[in-house]
This record gives sequence, structure tokens and C-alpha cells, in this order.
Amino acid sequence: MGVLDLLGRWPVFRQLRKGDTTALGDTAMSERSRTLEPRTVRADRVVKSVCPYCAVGCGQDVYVKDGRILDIEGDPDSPISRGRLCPKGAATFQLVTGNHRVRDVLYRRPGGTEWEKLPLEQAMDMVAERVKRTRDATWEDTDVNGLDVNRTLGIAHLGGATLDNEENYLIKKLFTALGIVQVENQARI
Amino acid sequence: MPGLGISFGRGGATTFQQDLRNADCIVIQGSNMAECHPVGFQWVMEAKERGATLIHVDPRFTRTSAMADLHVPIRAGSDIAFLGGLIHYVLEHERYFKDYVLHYTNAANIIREGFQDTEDLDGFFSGYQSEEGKYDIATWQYEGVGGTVPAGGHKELYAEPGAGKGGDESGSARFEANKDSTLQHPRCVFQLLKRHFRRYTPAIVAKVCGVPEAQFLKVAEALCANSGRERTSAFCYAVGWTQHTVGVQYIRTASILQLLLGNIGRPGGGIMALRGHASIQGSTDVPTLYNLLPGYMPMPHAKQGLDLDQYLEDHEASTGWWSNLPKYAVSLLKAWFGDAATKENHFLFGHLPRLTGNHSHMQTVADMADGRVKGYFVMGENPAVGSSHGSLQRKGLRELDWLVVRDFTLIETAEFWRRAPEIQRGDVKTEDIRTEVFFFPAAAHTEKEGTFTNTQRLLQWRDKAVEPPGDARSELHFIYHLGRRLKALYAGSKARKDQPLQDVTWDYPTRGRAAEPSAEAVLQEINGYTVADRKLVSGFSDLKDDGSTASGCWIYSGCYANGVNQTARRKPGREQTWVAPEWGWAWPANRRMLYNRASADPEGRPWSERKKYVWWDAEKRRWTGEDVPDFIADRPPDYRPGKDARGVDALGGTDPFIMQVDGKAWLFAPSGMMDGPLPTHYEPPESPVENALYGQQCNPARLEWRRRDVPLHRAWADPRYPFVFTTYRVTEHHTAGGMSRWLSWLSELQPEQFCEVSPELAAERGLTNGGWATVRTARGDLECRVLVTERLRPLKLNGTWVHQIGLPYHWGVTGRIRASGANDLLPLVADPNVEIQESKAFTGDIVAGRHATGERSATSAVAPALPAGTPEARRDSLRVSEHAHDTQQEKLEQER
Amino acid sequence: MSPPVIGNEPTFLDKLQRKRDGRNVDPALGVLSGEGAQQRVKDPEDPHPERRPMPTLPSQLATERETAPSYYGLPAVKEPVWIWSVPTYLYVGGAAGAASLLGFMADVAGGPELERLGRRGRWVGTVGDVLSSGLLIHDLGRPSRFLNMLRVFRPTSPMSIGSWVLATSGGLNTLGLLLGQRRGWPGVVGRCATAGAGVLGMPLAGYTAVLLCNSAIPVWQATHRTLPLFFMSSATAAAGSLLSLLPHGPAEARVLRPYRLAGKVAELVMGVAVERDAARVPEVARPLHEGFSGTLWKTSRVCSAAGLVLDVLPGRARWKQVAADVLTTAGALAARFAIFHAGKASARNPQATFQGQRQGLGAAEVAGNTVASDGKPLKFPLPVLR
Amino acid sequence: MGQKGFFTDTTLCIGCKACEVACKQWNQLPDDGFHFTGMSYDNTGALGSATWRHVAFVERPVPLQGQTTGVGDFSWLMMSDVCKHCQHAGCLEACPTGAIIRTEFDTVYVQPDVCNGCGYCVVACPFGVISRREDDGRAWKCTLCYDRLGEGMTPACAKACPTESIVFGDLDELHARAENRIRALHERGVTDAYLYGKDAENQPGTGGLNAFFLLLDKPEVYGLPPDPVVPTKKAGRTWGAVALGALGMAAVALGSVLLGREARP
Repeated sequence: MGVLDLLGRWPVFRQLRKGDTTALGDTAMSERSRTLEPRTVRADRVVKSVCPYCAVGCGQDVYVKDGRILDIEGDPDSPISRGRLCPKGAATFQLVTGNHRVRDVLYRRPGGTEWEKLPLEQAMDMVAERVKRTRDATWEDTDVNGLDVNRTLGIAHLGGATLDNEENYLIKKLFTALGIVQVENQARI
Repeated sequence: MPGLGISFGRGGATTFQQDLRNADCIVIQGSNMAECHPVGFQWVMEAKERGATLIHVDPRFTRTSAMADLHVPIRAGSDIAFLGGLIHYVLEHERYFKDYVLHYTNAANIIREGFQDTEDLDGFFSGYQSEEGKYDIATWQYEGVGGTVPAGGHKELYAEPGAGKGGDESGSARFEANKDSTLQHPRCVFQLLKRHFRRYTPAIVAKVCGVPEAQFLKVAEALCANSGRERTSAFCYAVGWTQHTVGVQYIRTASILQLLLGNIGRPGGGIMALRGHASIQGSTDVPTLYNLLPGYMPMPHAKQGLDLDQYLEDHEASTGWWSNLPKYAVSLLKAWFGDAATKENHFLFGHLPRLTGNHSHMQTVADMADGRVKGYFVMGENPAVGSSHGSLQRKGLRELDWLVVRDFTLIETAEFWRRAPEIQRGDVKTEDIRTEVFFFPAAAHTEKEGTFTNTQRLLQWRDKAVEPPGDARSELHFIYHLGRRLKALYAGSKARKDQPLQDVTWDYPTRGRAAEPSAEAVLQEINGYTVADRKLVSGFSDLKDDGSTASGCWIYSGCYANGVNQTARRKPGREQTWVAPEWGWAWPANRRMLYNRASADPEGRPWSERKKYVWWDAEKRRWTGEDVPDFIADRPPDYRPGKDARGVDALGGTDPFIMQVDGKAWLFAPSGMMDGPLPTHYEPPESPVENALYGQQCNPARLEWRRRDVPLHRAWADPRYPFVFTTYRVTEHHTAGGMSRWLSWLSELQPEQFCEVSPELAAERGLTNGGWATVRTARGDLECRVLVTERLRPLKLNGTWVHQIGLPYHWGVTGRIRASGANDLLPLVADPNVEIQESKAFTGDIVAGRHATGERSATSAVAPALPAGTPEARRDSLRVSEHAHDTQQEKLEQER
Repeated sequence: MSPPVIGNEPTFLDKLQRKRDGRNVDPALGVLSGEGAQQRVKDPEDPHPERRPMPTLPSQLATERETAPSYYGLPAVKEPVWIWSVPTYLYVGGAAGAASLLGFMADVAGGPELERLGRRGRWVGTVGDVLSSGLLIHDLGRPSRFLNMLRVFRPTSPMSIGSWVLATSGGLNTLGLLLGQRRGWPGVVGRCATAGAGVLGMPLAGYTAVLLCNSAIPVWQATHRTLPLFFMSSATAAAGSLLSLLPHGPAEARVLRPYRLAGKVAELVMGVAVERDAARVPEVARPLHEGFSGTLWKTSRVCSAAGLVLDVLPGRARWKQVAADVLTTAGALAARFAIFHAGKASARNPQATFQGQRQGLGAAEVAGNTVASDGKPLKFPLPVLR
Repeated sequence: MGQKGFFTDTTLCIGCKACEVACKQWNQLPDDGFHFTGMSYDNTGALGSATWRHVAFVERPVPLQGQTTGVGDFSWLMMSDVCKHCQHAGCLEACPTGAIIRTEFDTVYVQPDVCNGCGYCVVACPFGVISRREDDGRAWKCTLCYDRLGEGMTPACAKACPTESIVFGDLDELHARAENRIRALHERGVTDAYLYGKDAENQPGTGGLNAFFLLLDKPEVYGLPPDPVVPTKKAGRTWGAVALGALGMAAVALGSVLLGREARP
């Protein structure tokens, strides 16, 4: 590492050496620029996904590095979207990595004015307990005309249409088994 | 999608997006495709570049209109008149595709003598029961066919008693007996159609829709010129058609038109239903809908002595594909109740809860507001912003004992108890709200695996990329572990009511520290398997009605054929044909275009070389072509069923619509529709004008919740609410905003709630561009920014000028960018077939300046009094016995 | 009396999002390493607080379509981001350059009597150069990287040339000051340095004008032939006045008076020339007449004129001389600020860009093209398209 | 490597802003604040340090050729604007630090590790593209995804564009494509269509743009200059004036000194 090396890194010196009178091109290039590469080349894996917004069903490539997302962009293989995305699809990275995402289960007690944090397991137990209590209290074996109905109208469900088919299937299956009939979805809205 | 279901047999888009490129003319109506489905719109642009004519019919000049060759501004809520006008034009000028209509539709069928049309009854069909606001459909049936002709689409499967095979004993011949192939019989469908739309002339279109005759004729001509043997036209629609009190009939009208033009089941043709959410099609296929079981089987209704046999008897069709219902129903019960379900115990059919009417979310919210619902699960949904009459939604939430919200972040529905307009105004105090609220953070689509079903019925598997943060979990995790807990809680119970829960199969393998259930295992159950060896079946044709097979959703059967996750197939599009059959998996049986048998003529030859798609290979004696034939693969075109042929055997070689009992597409719907066998123009419940066609103003079968907290304006010409409003989305946001208003990259693009008004209205009301305005209805008010633009123009209707105001509905009171929600302005009214809200046409007022004093909210809606001497405006004509609705209302008031 | 705005009090979520950097990515979930990820966002508040909704109907601007089309009246070029230190530098650098030159001339041709003037010129030059560098570094977005100014030599960039000139001039002046009085070879070196600095004083006084003119700012670009002359004459006047303000003897006064007066006269003349140059297109000249920059420009003209008049008025009172020189200095300083702010105003006005180019001030001035990039004649207003 | 560029065909632009977001996403740029502008659907306003693609929305009271609409004489033009990567780039030639360079793809790239925020490029750009972010201190603009090009990837905006309004590629191929497109449009009766900045003949002031456009109305309507010129084209004359001024200055200085000596009493 001599003075010459140091000088060699000085673009003016490079200019003199190369006879570059304008310094508009690569003589003025920094080491960083010379070795620049897209962050996707550092990805551990590329996961095939589908855009969660509208129903066009655009393919997405999710680039993952060390369990974190590097980039999400259109999947050129998709015969539907051919790698293209709309602004929402293009913003998916922010949707899934944004700091708007809540990490804790929150609980608001009756009449409460603030959220409280709850451990997940406890919250699940509490919900199960409430389902049971409400179901038992509002169960109808028969309706007003004496016809068998086997149900509760005390509990209802409304699901978004960004849920997976598998999720919808289990929701319908469990709630039907519980006698909950008011199972509804964005599809009706 | 009963509009499509009733007409063609399946409730899904008849075609796929890539096929739009083959169209010679594309009509986009009830959709703003370029804005709401920009990436799908590439196929429209490609068609345009290939020379197709692009027509956009819409109240506003949108980004779709900007690309169109022809943009036709129309009054929101008048599309049936417009489409009816096109039908009239096609019939009047004999532009229909005669061979297609004759062979593939029920045009030749003769309808019972007692049938009376809206032309006869001034807006009603025969059979209207004024007390219930419903139709008795007996007179709508085919002549000479006993009982009801069941529709292939879904809802109707239960709606009419006796619609199943119980109603009729004879085979397929019954449909052939009473036909007039000359189409001349005065009661044949074709003639009825002609008569029904007789008055839908260009002049009427101009009067009702505000579309000048010349423009209308341009559309009609373009459409006719681009339909036939050599050419095809496609329609694209979205919620601009469905969110009306006559929404299903909008789609029916388009279906009739497309059938007359011979555009269904052919490349470049069809009706493309554009869904707004990643898996909205999936949410109806594997329904989280109250009235359906997976695969469009009906939920059982409470009925004396209802058991599995009776259920099957009621719903099984004697002919057509639905004759397979027992196989699918039994397989479902086996999938759900496993070994406990045996032939002896009727496969535990009795475990299913029963319906006793409307249990849709519309009814639920009303019940909730009345304190009848105690617990509510909201998963990935934001009713406080996205559903109509937001203040009533929040009132409902306040009356709950407990609420579970699962989402990425604290959306309005989770924060209703402290961040709602009525709380800000001080009408309601947070401390007084007793609802217990659980918020569970949800995993994103990158943090879980599973399938979405897109708008073209295509299932696409997503792999999991990363772990969800913190306590965020998938819905699959939540529901599985909730079920596990409940099973444990009820484990010792001997009560009959707890039996179903004890019997339901709930053993999915889990993975990882979070014990995430395997979505693949669930998908395998949906696909179906043989009970004995748990071998995955290869499709629904493997399913049996003896309990030897199980399948969670028969139409998805085949998605895991050969033990391979077909939905995860990712063969690049460029390495396949343009149909790309090896990308994902489409229901049914990986067919990309439905009813594609109709792309060939009755003899099985392509209608033309240019529009070749699926045809009969006489040598191999099989149907073949670009796609999986949507037909019995080896049934020759000349096959004619025997007189007593039953089930699928009853489908002839020229019956492309295999789900239908008669194998034909329905121009006229003898059953399945709650509001008429033919579409009829009715005004929205709130309209600027009187119905120009009939004495009956509104859909007589519409669903309306007559409550004090759901005030409606006058039926027409309400002087307090003179303007027509329509709500919609913009490209930069997603529905109720839960997935866009928190993202800065999207929020900066459309940062504030705005309305769009014409320069004329701006001048009239003193609105300035970029300034503030307050929009009012009797349900609430909303402040927003004003965009003054020529993209909206007043329309001349029957001599009067009508102003339309556009209102995107993405904003709410939480998020990075905030406003009160536009859906707070909507009334609670709905289509009778599908209970979808009316949000595309209602009336209201607009004034310059910021928010009013806030005197109105759900709890105390006070509309200004009507000026004295305002003439009466009735939604229902005097033909309806007067007291029917009023007593109902009184009863409701008393209950309150 | 503002109506209640819904949802303004901070919530749990707002607190969560307080650390807003415009990307809002949770580092545990996503990696921020894109090209723009290093763009620092210190202020979570809005970067454009001045942005207000446009009150006109979007297409109403179309009534101006035929005469003065624009995109919602938005600027076509970016406004200079420079701050006060740049126009100040324009003055300081100019004065320093002219002073160096005068000092050098005094050294060369002045004889022993003017030795003090020579030294003073060097001093003013040196201080001016140092001050100039400070002012320029102060304006940099990344002051710590000021050395990058000498990273390359780019003859296409007046700022690159200027940086080298300023650096060399500063160095030479300093060397001259340090060594100028020595004997032997250091003295020779010092005197050579002085000579060099003196010669560089000329480009130093003038290149700043090139720097401004070599831009897309309409009023600067339009005056590209006259502004350097104006700056250089103004520098002469400024240096003369400044040196006159410092205590000096009669010998120096005899030099300074003609020097000063020549500068003052030339400055006034060139000021008129600049105005005339800009006035070829009224929209371009507008900021020299209107608004803050117009007022500054007028003030500078008045000051300069008054400085000259007072200077040539008979009488030898010291106060009169001081007043004249102060006025000239103020005029020169105001002129720099006027030109600077005129540039800002000019950048904000899209019509300055558009009409300037349509009326021949664009590429046509050098390329001789007669049609615009849309293939239509340059001459404006255009016949309606179609 | 070859010359790379963008051809932005505004007749295909649906104004979806996918390019804006795809750019922000790939480059991970901050938002620009949440402001309603009232300028049609354009709430971005202009290109800036954190907005490297900007979609302009022009509502104009003139019908579009080939389009019939019921809203009267009206059309809505959309255009995705971007750094032009000029053949003679004002910013590049003005940059004193060598932070801005011309790359092997013939694009113009700002090296963020070199830029010291002198702000000269900001005034040197005839299109008002490059700008300095005050709280960052450096100048920023479209890089034409210099990082992606090295790996043969398409720039984010062009990849996302749903309707191929933005096409990325080799300049000569883009030129051919653009010429064909113009011909097709003219045949279809859209005679207003023209290419903006395709080459030096079209735009002598810049020597042509690597990111050029197909437009339907005057450039001014989109906020583009009609006859832009890279400032250095006029620098010769300006330096000439400096030389003249230097002569004058020297003469005045020398003259005064001599005069002062002469006038010695």
C-alpha cells in the first residue's frame, strides 16, 4: 500500500494516466459502483408466491435472506401476469415487512379504554371459553316451529377473501360442526 | 355468481384472462378494469393492439375509459335498461347467432301457459306473493314438465321446494317434447324474450340511462359486428354490476346477450367476472357463506323429517351433472365426520345445522344491533369500513359480548370502541361499550402456505417464505387450535348438541415450534381420498355415494391428483401453449374455459378456423383441442339420449352446458332467480327518477331492512338528496384499506378521501377543486376533498339533468391516512338472490366546506324533513297489497 | 374554530409508527439495502410542507393550452437548492479575484510605492479565497465530503474548474503571502505564486457567472453572454470599493480611484446589457422586474448608480467616499442576491422555460434548429395540434 | 454492454403508477408525504429525490384521435416520466466531483458514495429531474437500475409495467420499435403521436434521450421542455465572455496602476 496505490485511487491521477480529459466515464467510478450488484443475488432462496391483493392472481417471487425478506417482485413465469405487478402488488414488500404489523395479541376488556397485551395461548383459551359459553347459552335444538335446527345464532363469522382455501375450509368445517350458521365472507360484499 | 350459475350452470367466470386477447370486441361494464385489475388489463390491451374494439360503459370516465375506443357514460343503476336495449337490438335486427341459439340455449322451450310477463303486469312476473315479497315460480316452468326445472347454479338448489329430482320423474326427453325449433311459438322462450324486451328501444335507453341513441347504436353495432362464427366479443364486469338490488339480474342480462350473440364457451368470448380479492372465488367455492356447503351444495334448510335421503331427493337433479350430488354430499360428510359417518347413520347428515331463512351478514348486522348476536369472528375483513351503513355495523359491534378480530394491524373494526366517528363526536362513550375485543395479529401470505383461487377459477399454491413475526399466526393455525381447544372443552359432554364437534375429524399434522397445521394435508382432504387406503383420488369422477370416498370440496377434486399438488405447478408460461394448462390448477378438472364444447358447432366442428378451440376428433372418437374439453370426453356430437336416460347419460352430444338439467344455457330461467326469470329494469331503492318502464319502481323481491336506524330516502326525486352517488375503488388502494392505507408507498399516491364532481355541479354548489365538501345522506355524512373534473358529466334523463358524484370508499379513521368511511353513507338494502349490498347507486347531497356539526350518527339519524307538498314516491306499486311491508315494519319497530 | 378532525390523537399504532423514515419497514422482517435505502430521512415530517391543493379545474388550465401550455403550472426545471452562502460567495469570490489581480498588477507595475497595495490585494484575495471555500462548504449537502471537489477535473463543469481555480488561487495567494517577502528561491516561489493567484483572479471573478449560466435556469441561461461581463465588472467595482474602504495612502488612492470608477461604470453598463439580454423573452426577464428578486435587482441598480454618482461628485470628504463605496458594495452584493433569486423565481415559472425555448433560447440558439422536439415549428404560439 | 434505455409509450399508459411503486420498492425510497394536490390523479407532482418515476395525468378539453366518448370534447392522457439519461447530460457534465458518471450501459448514474451535495446538477438538468434531498444532503435520481443491469435484470419500473407502456432494452431495438409504433398509430389515424427525444435530430440540445417518449400533445402539456438544451452547449460562448472580461479586468487593473503611478504628484 504505497503512495502510488493511494494516488491510483485518486481519479485525477487515473485521468492523467489514461489521458481522459473529461472524467465523465469509468475513471470517475468508485469502487462501490464497480462492484454494485442487485440485492437479490444475495438471496438464500426465491419463494414462489401469489399476490394477495386482487383476484388477477399475479405470480410473485419472494427473495429471502436469513429469514428476512429482501425483495418481492413479479414472477415472469406466470402466464397470467408475465412478471408484471400493479402498484399494490409492487408494494407487497411494505405490506408484509411494514412496521404497521402488530406482533402481540391485544385485549380490550369491557368498558376498557386501552389495549392490553395477552399471551397467545391464554388468549386462545379465553376465546375458546367464550365460544363455549355463548354457544351453550344460545343453542337452539329446534326453531319456533319445532323444526330441528341444531344451531346457534349467537355467534357469527365474517371472513376476508384473502384467506386461503384451506383456511376457509377449516373455518366452514369447524363452525358448521359447532352449529354456527352465520358464516359469511367478503365474497358477499 | 348465480347470475352466471343460473344461466350457464357454474358460478364462475366462463373464461380466463389470457383469452381476452382473442376477443374482437371487449365490453367492460360494471368494472373499471384498468384501475382495479391493471395486470389483467394487459390482455385487453393486447386485444386492442390486435385490432379489437374496446368499449367502456361507466358512469365515470376512468383510466379504463381513457384506453377505450368508445366510452359511454351511463347513469349508475341503469345497466339492465342498457343491456336490455342491446338484447332488443340484437333480436330486432336479427343479429343473433341462430345456430348457436337454437342448439345451445333454451330458446325453443315452451313455457307454461300461466306465465305472465312484466309487460302484462306492469313490472311484475306472475306468481308474486306480496305478503312475503317473493315469487312463486310455478308458472315460470317449461310446459309439459312436472314440478320445477332445477337450475344448475347454486342458490336455487334449495330455494324452491321440489326443485330436485323429486319434482319430476321422467328423463331427459321431457325437455325435448315441448320445443318449437322454429322459435315461432308465442310462448317459446325466444318469443317471450322478444316480447319482454320489446320496449327496451334506443329511445328508452336514452331516457333511462342518459345514453344518447347514437352512442348506444355504436355499441350495439360494434358488438353485433364482432360476434358470430368468425368473430367473438367478451364482457368484463366486477362489483359495478353485483352491488345492486338487481345485481344478479345485471349479470343475467349480459349472459342472455352473450348467448344470443353466440359468445359463450368460445375463445375471445365469454363473460369475465373480475373478482376484487385474491381468493374471493375460492371463498365461494370452499364457501364461508351461510347458504352453501363446499362445491356449491346447499346448506340444509329446516324441514320436517329432513334426513340425508330427503336432502338428496330435494336437490339431486335427475339429469345433468347435478345427478351426481349424492356422491359429492356423501364424500363431504365422510371428509368431515370420518369413520363416525356411516351409511347407517346417514353419514351424520343430522349433524349439520339448519337454516331458517336469511342468515347473511346483512341480516347478522341487524340482529347484532338488536343484541341477538353475542360473539363475532372477523378475520381479514373490515366491516366498519367496507360494509354498507358503517354506523350500523359499529352499532352492531357495540352490542356484542365479544369480538375477535384477526388482521395485520389495528383496523377500524378492531378499534371501533375508541376510534369511530360517533365516538369522536361524543355520541357514544368508550367506557359504555361493553364489548370484549380480542385482536390477533395475522400472518401474511408470505408467512404461510396455501392456495388462492383467482378470478378465473385457478388455484395457485404459495410456498411459505418466512416465519410470521411475534404472535402473528395464520388463520389455519388459529382455527385449528381453536377447534382443538373446543374439542377438549366438550370432550366429556354427552349432549346431543356437542356430538358434531366430537365427531368432526380434526387431526391435521402440525409443523414447527408454533405447531402450524399442514395446509397440504387440508388440501389433500379437499381433493379427496378413498377411505380404505387414504389414497388421493384423481378427480371428482372417482367419488362415490357409498361412503368409500371422502372429499372436502368436490369441484376441487383433482387438485391433488396422482399425489401431486397440481396447484403448485409452475411451468413457465412461455414454455407452454397460450392456454398454459400446466400452471396451477383450475376447477373443474383443470378446464380453463368453461362450456368449451360450445366452441364447436352441433356436429363438433369448430365454428370457424379463426375461433377454433375444442372439437370432436372423429377418428379418435374424442373431444380434443387447446383445453380440457368441458364435456363428456367421448360423447359424440350425434349422441341423443334415450327417452328414459337419467343423470349424465341424459346429456346429448349437443348439450354443452353439462351442469344444467337440460344441457342448455338458460335465456329464460324457470328457476333459480328470486326476482324473475328474465331481467327487468328496476330503479335502485334511491333514484333520481321514476321508473320509466313500469309502474313498479324497485325490484319487488329486493331485501330491505326497514328499521329506524336504516333510514331510506324517498324512492325517487327526493328534494333533500338530489344527486346520484356511486362508490368505487382506485388503483392505489385496496378495498377497505386494511392492506393499503398503512403503506406509505401507496398512501402517498391517493392520500385523502375525495369525491369527483362535474364542473357543472361544482358551479352549482360552489365547490372548488382541491377544496373541501361534505357529503350527506340520511345515514351519515362525510367530509372529503373535491376533484372537479369533466370525467363526470351530468346526464340528461327524460328531459332533466341528473348529476352523478363519484366517491371512492377506501378510507377510514385509522391508518396512516385517515378520513371517515364512505360506506357510512349507504343504506342497508340488498339483492334478493345473493344478499349483496347496493353500494353503486344511491342518492345524497353535497355542500361546500368541511364536516358538518356531526348531529347524525347511527344511533340518532335525523334526516331533514321533506318540504311540504312533495308528492308521494312509492318503491312498490299499488299492485302490491299495501300492508305487506308496513306490518313487517311495525313488527320490527315493536321489537325494538 | 376548526371542526373536529377525526382520528388525530395518537394511538398505540401511531406510537408504533413514530419512527417514520418513509419506508416503515420492520428490520426484523425486511432488509433495507436498496440503492435508495441509504437516503437519510431525518425529518419524519413532510418534505414538501408548502404543497397546497391546486384550486383550478384540472382541464381549465387548458384555456391556457393554446397560449401557454404547462403541466398544472408546475415548474419545468428544479429550483436551485443553494442557500445564502452561494450568492455571498459570488460576491466574495469575485472581490477576492479582482483584488488578487489588482495586487498582482500593483506588484508587477506599481513599484515600491504600491507595495502595500499589492500586499493588501493578496491579503484580501487570500481571506476572500478562504472565506469562499468556507461559504461553499457550508452550502454542501455533505460538507464532510468537500475534498471530493478535487476528486476529478471535469472541464465540462464550471464548478469543477472553479473549484480547482479557487483551490489553486487560495493556495497560491497563501503561498504568496507567506513567501512573497522572503529572499532567495522561496521569494521567487512566493512571487510566482502571487502572479499565479493574480492571473487566476480573473477566472475566479468570472467563472461564477459561467457556473450560473451553465444551467437550465432560464434567466441565467438566457444571459450567458453578458452575465460574466457583469460579474467581472461588478467584481472590479466591489474590489475597488472594498480596498478603498480600507485605510490607504494617497498613492494607493490614485490607483484605486480609476480602478473603482472603471468597475462601477462597467458594472452599470453590463447590468443594462444583462437586462436586455434577458428581455429577449419577456417571461424570462420577468424576475428581474417583479417580486423579491425584481426588488433586489432594482435596489442593486440604484445602489450601484448612487455609488458611482457619489464617487464622481466633487469633494473629498471621507464620509462621501465611504458612502459611495458602501453603496457600491451593497449594490454588488444585492446584485448577486438578485441574480440568485431571479434564478429561483425563473425556475419556478414553467413559462420561462417553455416560452424561452419556443422563442429560440433553447437549443436553437446554438444548434440552429427551427423545430421543437415535437416536430412542430419552434415559433409560439403554435397552431393547434390536429 | 450496449446502450440501454427506456421507451415510454404514453398511448399504452393506464396511469396505474405501478412504475412509481415498483421503483420505490426496489430502491427502497421513502414516501414523499401525504398530500392531496387536486391535479387529477397525480398526487406525486414531479420527479424528485425520492420519486424516480412519476406518472403525469393530463385532463384536456380535446378529444383523443380514434376515441369516442360521451363526456364531450375530453381526453385523459397519462405519462410515466423518468430521468431521460440524455446523450449529453446536463447533470453529468456539471457534476464537479465525478459522482455522476456515464456507465457502460450509456446510462447516467449518481454514485451516492461520492456525491457531496453541491447542488449543481440540480440546476443543470434541463428536465428538472435530479434533486437534492435536504435531510440527506445528496442528489438522487433514477439509476436506470444500474445495480440490476449488471445481472441482466430488467429495471423495476419496466418489469412491473402492466401494459408495456414502459419498455426497456437496447437503444437501437427501442428506436425500431418506436418507429414501428408511430407508423402503426399514424395508420390508425392517431396522427398526433410523435417521438420525443428519440435522437439528436429530434432533440439537438440533448443529443437524444436514452429514455425517450411517445407523446400525443405538445411537450409542455406533459411538463416537458419543447427545445431543451444541455447547458454546456452554450458554455463556449460564456467562457468567451469570461475571456473578454478577463482582458478588461486586466486592462483596468494594469491601467489603473499605471495611471496611479503616472499621476504621482
